Amino acid sequence: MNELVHGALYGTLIATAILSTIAMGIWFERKFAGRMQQRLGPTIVGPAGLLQPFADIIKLLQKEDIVPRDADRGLFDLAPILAVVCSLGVAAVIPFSPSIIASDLDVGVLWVLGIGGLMVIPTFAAGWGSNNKFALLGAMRAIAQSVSYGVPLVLAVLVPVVLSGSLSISGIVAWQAQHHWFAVWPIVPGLPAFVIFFLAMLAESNRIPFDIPEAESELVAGITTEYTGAKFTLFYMAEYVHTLVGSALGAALFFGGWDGPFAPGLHWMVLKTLTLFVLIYWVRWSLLRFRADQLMRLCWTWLTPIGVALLLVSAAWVTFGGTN
Amino acid sequence: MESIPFGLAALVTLFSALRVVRSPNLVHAALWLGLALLGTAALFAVLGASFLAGVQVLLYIGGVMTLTLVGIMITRRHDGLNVPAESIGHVRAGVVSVALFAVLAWAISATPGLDAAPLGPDATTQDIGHALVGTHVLAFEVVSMLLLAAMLGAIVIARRKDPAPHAVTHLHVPATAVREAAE
Amino acid sequence: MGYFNDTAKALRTTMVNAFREPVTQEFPLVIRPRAERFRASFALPDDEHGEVACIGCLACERICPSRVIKMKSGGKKDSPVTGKKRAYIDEFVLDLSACIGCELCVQVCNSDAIVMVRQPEVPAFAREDLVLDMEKLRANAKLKTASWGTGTRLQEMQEPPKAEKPAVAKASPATETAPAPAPAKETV
Amino acid sequence: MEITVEVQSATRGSVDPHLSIHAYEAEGDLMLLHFGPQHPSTHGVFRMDLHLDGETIVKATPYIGYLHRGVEKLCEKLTYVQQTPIVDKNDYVAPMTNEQALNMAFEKLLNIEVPRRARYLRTIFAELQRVASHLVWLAAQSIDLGGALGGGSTLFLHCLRERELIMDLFEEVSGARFHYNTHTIGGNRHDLPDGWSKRAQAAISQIESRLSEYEDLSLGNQIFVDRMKGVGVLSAALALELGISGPVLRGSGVDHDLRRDAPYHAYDELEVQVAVEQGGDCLARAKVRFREIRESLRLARVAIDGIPEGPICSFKPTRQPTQVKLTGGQAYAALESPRGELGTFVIAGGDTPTSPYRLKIRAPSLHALAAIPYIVPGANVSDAVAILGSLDPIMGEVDR
Repeated sequence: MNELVHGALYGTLIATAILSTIAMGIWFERKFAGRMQQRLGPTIVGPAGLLQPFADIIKLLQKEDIVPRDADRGLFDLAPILAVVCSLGVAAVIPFSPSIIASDLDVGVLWVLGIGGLMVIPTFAAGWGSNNKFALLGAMRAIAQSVSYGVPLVLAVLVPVVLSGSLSISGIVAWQAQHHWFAVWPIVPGLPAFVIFFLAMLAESNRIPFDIPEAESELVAGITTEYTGAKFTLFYMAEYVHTLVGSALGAALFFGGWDGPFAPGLHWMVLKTLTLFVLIYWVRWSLLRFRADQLMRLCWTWLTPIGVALLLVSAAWVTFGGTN
Repeated sequence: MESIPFGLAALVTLFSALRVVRSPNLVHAALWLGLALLGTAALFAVLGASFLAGVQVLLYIGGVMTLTLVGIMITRRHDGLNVPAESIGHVRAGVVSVALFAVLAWAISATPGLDAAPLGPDATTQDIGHALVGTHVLAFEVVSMLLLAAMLGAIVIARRKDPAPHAVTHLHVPATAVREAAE
Repeated sequence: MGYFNDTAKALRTTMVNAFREPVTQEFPLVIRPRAERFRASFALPDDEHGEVACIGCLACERICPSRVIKMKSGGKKDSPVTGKKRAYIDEFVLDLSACIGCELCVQVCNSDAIVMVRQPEVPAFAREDLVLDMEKLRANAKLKTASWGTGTRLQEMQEPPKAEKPAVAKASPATETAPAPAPAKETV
Repeated sequence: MEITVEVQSATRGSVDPHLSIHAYEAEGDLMLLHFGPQHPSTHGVFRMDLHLDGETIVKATPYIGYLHRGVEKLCEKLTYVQQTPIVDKNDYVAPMTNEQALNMAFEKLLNIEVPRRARYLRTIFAELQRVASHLVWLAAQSIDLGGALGGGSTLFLHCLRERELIMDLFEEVSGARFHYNTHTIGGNRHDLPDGWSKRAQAAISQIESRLSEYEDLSLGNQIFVDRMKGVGVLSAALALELGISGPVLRGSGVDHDLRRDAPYHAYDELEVQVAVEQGGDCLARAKVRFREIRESLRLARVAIDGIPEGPICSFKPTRQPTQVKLTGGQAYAALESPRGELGTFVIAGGDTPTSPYRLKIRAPSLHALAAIPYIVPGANVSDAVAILGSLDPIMGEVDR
């Protein structure tokens, strides 16, 4: 019972922290993108446009909730909620400090991959339920992409699992705190594995250059074409949560999570997470988009074989005693 | 106390499994299947087999159900939402199901050693690992060879260049085609 | 590998731009300097005696490609200021909502009586608000900065060379008036 | 005028548009996707009906006319001097060249020689306008490839930032930022203000210095190249048959440019290096436009340095709508607009001597769009967007 209370308390705390971070993250992204495009970004609402995300949210919530006449009402309504649940659910097993973790699952890595894999369902439900051809094409792309990139994602995540010999994320972080960060040493399976993880994570969270399912220049808005108001807000939120949680996962698995000198663990974790978060948006506003078949080719001909090789290298590393 | 979550998970699983076979829409059936599988995973988790629960979600929902959805989408005509999935022979299917359940229930209850002490929740993952590369190493390796072969096949297919499409001279457009294009 | 190189290049480029000064301005709060010849709305300026300069010759009404000018000639009267006889207008209406801003009405005006101004009209809620009548047009002449172009100047600038007199393109007002940078803040 | 044709071997997207669809059942096999007229990347209001097999397009039917405003008919009612501001709105990305093409036809009809200074001004305006127009193409193309919420919009805004410099230059001359109405029969209406040449040179230098940044984000980027290479291959023979001109034609390997082959303005005094690329795919068209930006900047620079003194108009300035009266005759004049051969054919006479009997505008975008049924099938939806972007159609000009 004690565990349940702990989980509920920290779960609420972490979810609140994540949601408020993405509110500020949206402001930061808009400002950052503006500067990269030599624009000012938001300036009007609040000092330096700081209140812009809240204005956005209020505006979105005020909008009329339009449901297409021939939509599959159940799926259409379910999809945005599921999207937020799935993307927030991943955060449950991520340790933000040795003690700040909602549920220190023994098989945390499996939880992350499983719940992350569940994101297919809301995507499909939205694409199918909208009864819109653009949304349907988006859903088809999203599912193909999600299934494909699941493979390199699993392979990349297995590298720290093998190296540390633990399926629990806090166990992996603790191991790194004792020895070394996986992105730094052993450099050969570690750093490439992080790169593959990063790319697969971009693909799973539909960020440029892998935002094929949304692809607003081709599919209008992909799966979210028919969504308005609050439901659209939920999708929008889920995307950002997915990105932020993915960054946190990358920080925990490859960069030692809360491990770092001079400062409390939480600070380090937040710093590392936000660095990856910014990197994602930097990439997003700098690159163009792949085509669906190029995306698949990249996944199957490069990332997957390299992932298998990295897994073998890390197994060999462990077998021949490289870890100690 | 222990049985409340178990009962809930079992109820959800049963209900959604029923919906899988009774749903008139194939897409709904596939999504109910996802919920049934999730319920099964929850059952595993309640029983302390967290590794199995994780694998269940990862493989069956992330893999099998997704592929089912892909299958539906690329094989059926999707010009609307309704993908009919009418089931036939309700009575016969019901009889077979009940009979199967009876046989399974009898078989399980007749199996000796069910009242052994349950494993600790933390032990299972390690136990499975040891069992896989210890006792069952041959089966494990055979299966992994199979999966490796499947993956290599996928890579080979992905690497294959598009067959060169036949060159068509399209300088001459037949008049019928122009009419058709105009329509 | 090419992808990583090129991504690095793209990331560098965007970061370089992130540290440049933004080129955009907050439009309603800051108005960029507008060129000397910038043309937006219209005005009916007065002549040197303080009377409306328009003599109602209908040239602008006839040239307008979108026919947005409607005017009524007032006939010849004695001027109350100078006492001399001159022509007047009774009505002058310009429908800005259909105007294409081609400046032809300014071009054909021999008495420099219609000019364009450098501040646009404020956005309106109804089409009628964009119809400029005599009052608004004369008020514009006082409130807003006139654009460089007037009928005389525009016609002089493109006058072809006379056979006996060589071209005087250099002496045209276009080159006389240096395009002084307009004030950064203007009223809209 | 010599045209060299190198027939390309068709590699991709060469499925016959009108035959391939018969391989499918009428019902059920194909998905019909209405691509436009309300779609983010149809470059205006343009509609393609795409028949999809999965995501592969097996048939594409373009539909135009959503932006039809009856400009040609309007020109029959307006007098000659009133038409310049009307045609400004046709190709709304390159208004200068519209005015020039129209007035060139009238000058030919009236047999008027344009003064040398005006010809130089027109050359400078045309070249700067070409740069601005190609920048808009790059901006739109990158939005098509990269999305409005990504790297595409970064490149988009960078391009518009440099285009703004050119618009400022035009604003100083004509007073307007877009619909200039700065040309007239026999020459120009506005002379250059003081110090314009220096500011123009500075702007050109600035644009030149930023071109490498564009390349980092587009042509020098593997993703951009992957998206464009081998997509939408247009053979030289088909391009010629469809009457395609401009960068699209030159991207198919045909060395044809009116600036060099039929000089107008001051091009006979300038050495024009025509950019030709082989391949006929989107990448070749992109390369052509990139090279043309550099060449146009160079030409504008040379022309600005060589502006002669003199009058800017050889015809009497516009004082009344009826000052051109013609009872007969016809003329066709064409120039190389950023999109290809932009021509105006005018027949004088008819009911009123002050307005033409018939005026026909030959818009290059219309011909480029004619390639869509041939080069889009075989591609997928993402490619269709890239192909449409690389044809660079302006619907105002297509529908008129």
